[in-house]
Amino acid sequence: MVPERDYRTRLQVWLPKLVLSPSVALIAVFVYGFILFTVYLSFTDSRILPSFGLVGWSNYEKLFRLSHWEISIANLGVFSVLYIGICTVIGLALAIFLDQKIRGEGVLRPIYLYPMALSFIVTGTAWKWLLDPGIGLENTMHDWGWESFSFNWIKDRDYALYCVVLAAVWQTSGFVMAMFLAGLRGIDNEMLKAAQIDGASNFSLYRRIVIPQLRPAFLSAFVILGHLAIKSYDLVIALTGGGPGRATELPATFMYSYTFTRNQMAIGASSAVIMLMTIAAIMVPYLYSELREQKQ
Amino acid sequence: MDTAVRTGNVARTFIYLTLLLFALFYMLPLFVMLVNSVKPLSEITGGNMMSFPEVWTLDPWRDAWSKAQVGVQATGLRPYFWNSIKMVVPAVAISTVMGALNGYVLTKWRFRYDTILFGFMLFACFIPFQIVLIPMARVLGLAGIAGTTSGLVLVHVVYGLGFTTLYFRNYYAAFPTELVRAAQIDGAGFFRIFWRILLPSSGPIIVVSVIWQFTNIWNDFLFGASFADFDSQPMTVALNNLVQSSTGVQEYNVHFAGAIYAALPTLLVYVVAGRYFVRGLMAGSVKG
Amino acid sequence: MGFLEIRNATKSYGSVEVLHEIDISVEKGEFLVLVGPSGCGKSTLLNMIAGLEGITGGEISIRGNIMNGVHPSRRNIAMVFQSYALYPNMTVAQNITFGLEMHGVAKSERERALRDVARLLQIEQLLKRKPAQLSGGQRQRVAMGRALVRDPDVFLFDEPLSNLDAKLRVDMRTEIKKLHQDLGATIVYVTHDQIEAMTLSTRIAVMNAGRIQQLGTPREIYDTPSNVFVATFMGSPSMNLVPVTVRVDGANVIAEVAQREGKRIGLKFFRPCEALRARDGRAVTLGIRPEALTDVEGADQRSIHVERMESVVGVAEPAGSDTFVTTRIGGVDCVARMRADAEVAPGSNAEFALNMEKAVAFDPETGLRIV
Amino acid sequence: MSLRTRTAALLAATGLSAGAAAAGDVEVLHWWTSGGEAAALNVLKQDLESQGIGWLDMPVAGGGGGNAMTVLRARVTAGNAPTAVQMLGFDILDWAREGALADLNEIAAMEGWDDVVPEALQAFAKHDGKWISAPVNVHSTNWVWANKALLDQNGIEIPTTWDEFTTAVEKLAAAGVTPIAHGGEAWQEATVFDAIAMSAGGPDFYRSAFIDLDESALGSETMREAFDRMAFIRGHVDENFSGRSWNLATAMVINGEAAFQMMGDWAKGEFLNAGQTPGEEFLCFRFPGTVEQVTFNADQFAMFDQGGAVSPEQAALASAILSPSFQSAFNVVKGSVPARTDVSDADFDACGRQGMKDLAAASSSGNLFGSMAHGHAAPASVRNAIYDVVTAHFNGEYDSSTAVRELVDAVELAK
Repeated sequence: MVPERDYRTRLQVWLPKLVLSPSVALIAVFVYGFILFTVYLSFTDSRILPSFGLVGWSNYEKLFRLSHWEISIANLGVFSVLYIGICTVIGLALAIFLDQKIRGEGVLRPIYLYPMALSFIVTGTAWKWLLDPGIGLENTMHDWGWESFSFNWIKDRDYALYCVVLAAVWQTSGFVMAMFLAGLRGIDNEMLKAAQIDGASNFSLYRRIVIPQLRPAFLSAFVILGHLAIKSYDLVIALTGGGPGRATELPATFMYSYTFTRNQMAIGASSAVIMLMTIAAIMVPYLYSELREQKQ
Repeated sequence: MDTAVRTGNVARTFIYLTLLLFALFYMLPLFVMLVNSVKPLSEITGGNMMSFPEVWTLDPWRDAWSKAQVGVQATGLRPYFWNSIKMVVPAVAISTVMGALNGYVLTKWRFRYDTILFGFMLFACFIPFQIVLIPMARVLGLAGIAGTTSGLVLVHVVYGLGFTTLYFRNYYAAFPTELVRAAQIDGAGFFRIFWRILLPSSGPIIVVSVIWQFTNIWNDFLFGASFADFDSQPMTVALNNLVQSSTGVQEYNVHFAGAIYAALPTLLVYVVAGRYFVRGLMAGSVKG
Repeated sequence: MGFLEIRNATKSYGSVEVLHEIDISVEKGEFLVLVGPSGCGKSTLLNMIAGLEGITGGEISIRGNIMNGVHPSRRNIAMVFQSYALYPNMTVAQNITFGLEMHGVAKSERERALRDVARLLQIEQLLKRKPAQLSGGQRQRVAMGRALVRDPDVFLFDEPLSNLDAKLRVDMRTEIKKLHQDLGATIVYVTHDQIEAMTLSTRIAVMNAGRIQQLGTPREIYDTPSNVFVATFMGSPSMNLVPVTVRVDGANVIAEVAQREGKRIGLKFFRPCEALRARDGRAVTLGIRPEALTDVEGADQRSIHVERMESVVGVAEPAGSDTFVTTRIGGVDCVARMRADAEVAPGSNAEFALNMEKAVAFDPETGLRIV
Repeated sequence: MSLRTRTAALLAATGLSAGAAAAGDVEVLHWWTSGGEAAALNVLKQDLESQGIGWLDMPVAGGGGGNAMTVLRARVTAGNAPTAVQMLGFDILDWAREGALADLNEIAAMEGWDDVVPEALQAFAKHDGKWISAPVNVHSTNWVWANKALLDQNGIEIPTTWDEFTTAVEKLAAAGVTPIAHGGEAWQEATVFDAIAMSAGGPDFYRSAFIDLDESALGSETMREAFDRMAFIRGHVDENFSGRSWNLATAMVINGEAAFQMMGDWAKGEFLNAGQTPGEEFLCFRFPGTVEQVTFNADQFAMFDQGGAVSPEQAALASAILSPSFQSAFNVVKGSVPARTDVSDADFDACGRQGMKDLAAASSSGNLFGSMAHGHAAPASVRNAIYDVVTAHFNGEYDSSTAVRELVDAVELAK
């Protein structure tokens, strides 16, 4: 005796995929479709608008002959190493400190976090002021009687990039702190007690026991910071506009300016393709290892 | 939660000092904005950036809200504020709901290649927005929603999906699958299980998702400027118009007041929901 | 045809078959326990009965209706999970009646059913609480209540007691048994605990590596395990397995055990059957339960066939009611179960009584029981 | 060729007529959001409204119109182009080449634009013999603004040659005055460079280097001289110049913190706002060595094709923009001069009158050139390539010889 076809079971089998499919379709078109479109553009002679005459690799050849692009890449190297490094160190230190049963944690935490809530369109002017030697910190210190205080990095070709790093760290280090804090709170307290009974000092306790266990938080932080570094655009525009000279150009500002202000859309597209490849080179191995691990 | 680590008095003093120092560092730009938004312009151009006003005034705040010149007419930021709200609320709601459903499917209704599919969706988080501008404009045009709030909502939903799916997937991965099975035996279907069983327990991760999406969408300038019409321009575009005007006297106090207006909703969200944020991160995004 | 019938059921994940041709027939009112080590496929089989996992081959029927592809909620089953799977956002009452609500049972009806079940399980005072406010035992009761209220054809239990502490586990075990006796329900119960299996079941299916090793009453399983796996898995401490050589001695068949310094002891088999005779001169594995190896005074007085032997006492572990003693027989460590006041000193020679009536023999190559 | 038609087909297919503005309205994309400019634009708005045409305002400020151009790109691609867009120089021609702009010939012929708009300006307002945009104003960029009191104190006359200028600057520096106020942004440096190249090599050199993009002119000894002069300027600005916006540099001249600023005529508005009068507190004069030349840029409103014919609203807007009354009213506020040469100078101040006179003279003597720095000499790609080199040199990255080499290379890559 075979029961009638159970439509409900069949529906339940298809429903999950049905629910997922709009998202997958949207992402397929709006992310991957557009990436393909960009790759295609990078082989065309597009200038002010997309056009479809193929020109082979010449845009890439031009791109790598531009000293502007070289500077952007070199800047990105310095910027991302410093930005990721400093954010991680500050984030971790603040998280560890905040995890010591600090009075007023509830007040401090939102103070550390709030910069993430603001865009540089909002804080750009304030940052410009702070960094400007004529109005900002330097001037304030002089007013307060510290005449020899000097902070004019933003005006200096060799140091302006560090100002960009400073503002970027200001914006995200609190968020990194939150991730590490979440990781710390997830560690088994009994293990810490055991380590202390074993005679570990606080320093070695953190170095040998705690920090190694924060690996997932480290990975998440690296990925988030890494892609933020590559995408960094608005803070450069807000702080320096790429200057002094071209000292703070980054690939994202390069791409925008070639695509939209210089009417060389095809070269902009080829720089975008290089950026995407860089992001993929960071992300794909990470995603692969993470997802594999979860699957076991 | 109680920590097993013990620290001495010297160390604690050092810790408190460091924490306070950093709090000052983080507060500095906001302080500059606040203090200068309540000064008359003359005090700003002549005086110290850090000093408190000699004459307190709320005029800049009033001007920024309803009188400042952001276009041909001196409307202030008020109309744009509502444009932003009209865009942000549906975009956050839709992307959160879709992310939640995606996370639910990817963890509780697993199928072949689901992990690969998730990786595929996750990559959406990392695309630089500048490159999608032109093709997106074309698609919006073809769909007939160019220059409308619905178009903006669509754009923000699409590029938020990767993040919301990530958050909910990680959160639901830790949610006991047995509950879903029990509910299945009890006779609840796909949506009923989601609605009655998972959703009521999703508070912390909803907070994370909403905070994340709200701040990102509210703060977006590029999409707002490119895909909005005269009647749907969001707050950030208006603020940019206010601050970036290149000629004439720069009314810095009005600029700062305007900037704080633009920051207020996101600040509010962070301060109100901030303590659930770490909890939500704990539950979701950073577990291995 | 049985009330719950599993015919030739197989389960594969991709190309890997994890369950091989399972055949079980359960009668109405039976209490079947699926027992086995973790990874043996017992939970998978239970999920297949529930409909939570698909069936790759064969069929499963309940009350004569084939259930392949039928949604779990339409099989008229109820399930109690290891973690109890109580919905954290609902009160106890809501948890219990959720299934009825999903099946469109009227509110008044639901409330009546809730009252009955709450009274039966004595959880009336807990109905307004949330699961987080309950103790482990209380949660267990609520989980059972959720199953009972549905009045299903078959109850499925997935290791329901493994999250409880030892004492509570014993209490709940008794209660489940009592419920079964009172309600006469048909139950399929998964556990890895052989004592639970023995105490609760009317029949046991011992599983290993995706196959049923033996299906039978607890007594059959315990006394005549069909192979070495069942013999060692069921019973605690587990059965002693001693390598012996068969020697036919006229009407008798003797198991020859090698002791120290080349000394050999002969133990007479209780049932000198043909299968043993055919193995004259070959090695077999002798299976002796600890309670069949005792001090002489403690030997089963009703047994008509007790052999005596001397051996050196290794370790003595007093366990209150008994004392467990290890000794070396045939080159392997064996556990003997002695009376609590048996006088044994480690290192000394002691006399052991071996109840050959309860001894079994296995083929050392195939592991299958000979007698 | 074929791809151009294909792009045009794409634009046509996206249905440019599907603009959001309802009939009877004009949607105007512009970046004039500051008080004075917006107020001036409001004149235009009211003019149109009196004709029953609504004005839908779409301001996008920032980046000297850069943000607005990005928005325009998205809007056009979406098939949702604004009716009128504020634009500069080569951008207009680029869009015309894409076939996106409406033909204004009818109204132009009716109102006789050909006769009143200077030829050099028409080059940017017409494409293939068709009027495609309505010029609002002409800015001239080779001005120097000076603090009169500082010059008087140091006994300095208005310099008319480069040598006189260097002498004056060094005199000021010796007196402890910051000689030159400068804002360190690429376009500001390029604005200075425009004037210096003109003064170093004369109009022919300027044309062959920046308009014809002739390689030998770009790589010439004269160009090296121009970079050397830039280095001289760099040596006489204060240390805080980098990233400063132009109006803050102007404020330095107003407040007597610096003596000179090289900037276009829009700087005048700042002086006027500060209550100063030309000839009394401040002076305006052509960059030394370019007294007869005018380099210009012109703001225009390009009309986007709304499906074939130009709409009556667009015609009305164009007509209103070119009306003498608006031209006068707007330019008095903005500091620029009218885009047509027949406007009365009655409402203008001394600097404005001089500007109008200079423009007319330069136009008739062939000395009116599009400004490279403001996108009226070469397309955006080339302009920005030149920016890169000029700003890198100004900030000490290159010496003058390297800069010349890089300039040739950069222009070649951007062509």
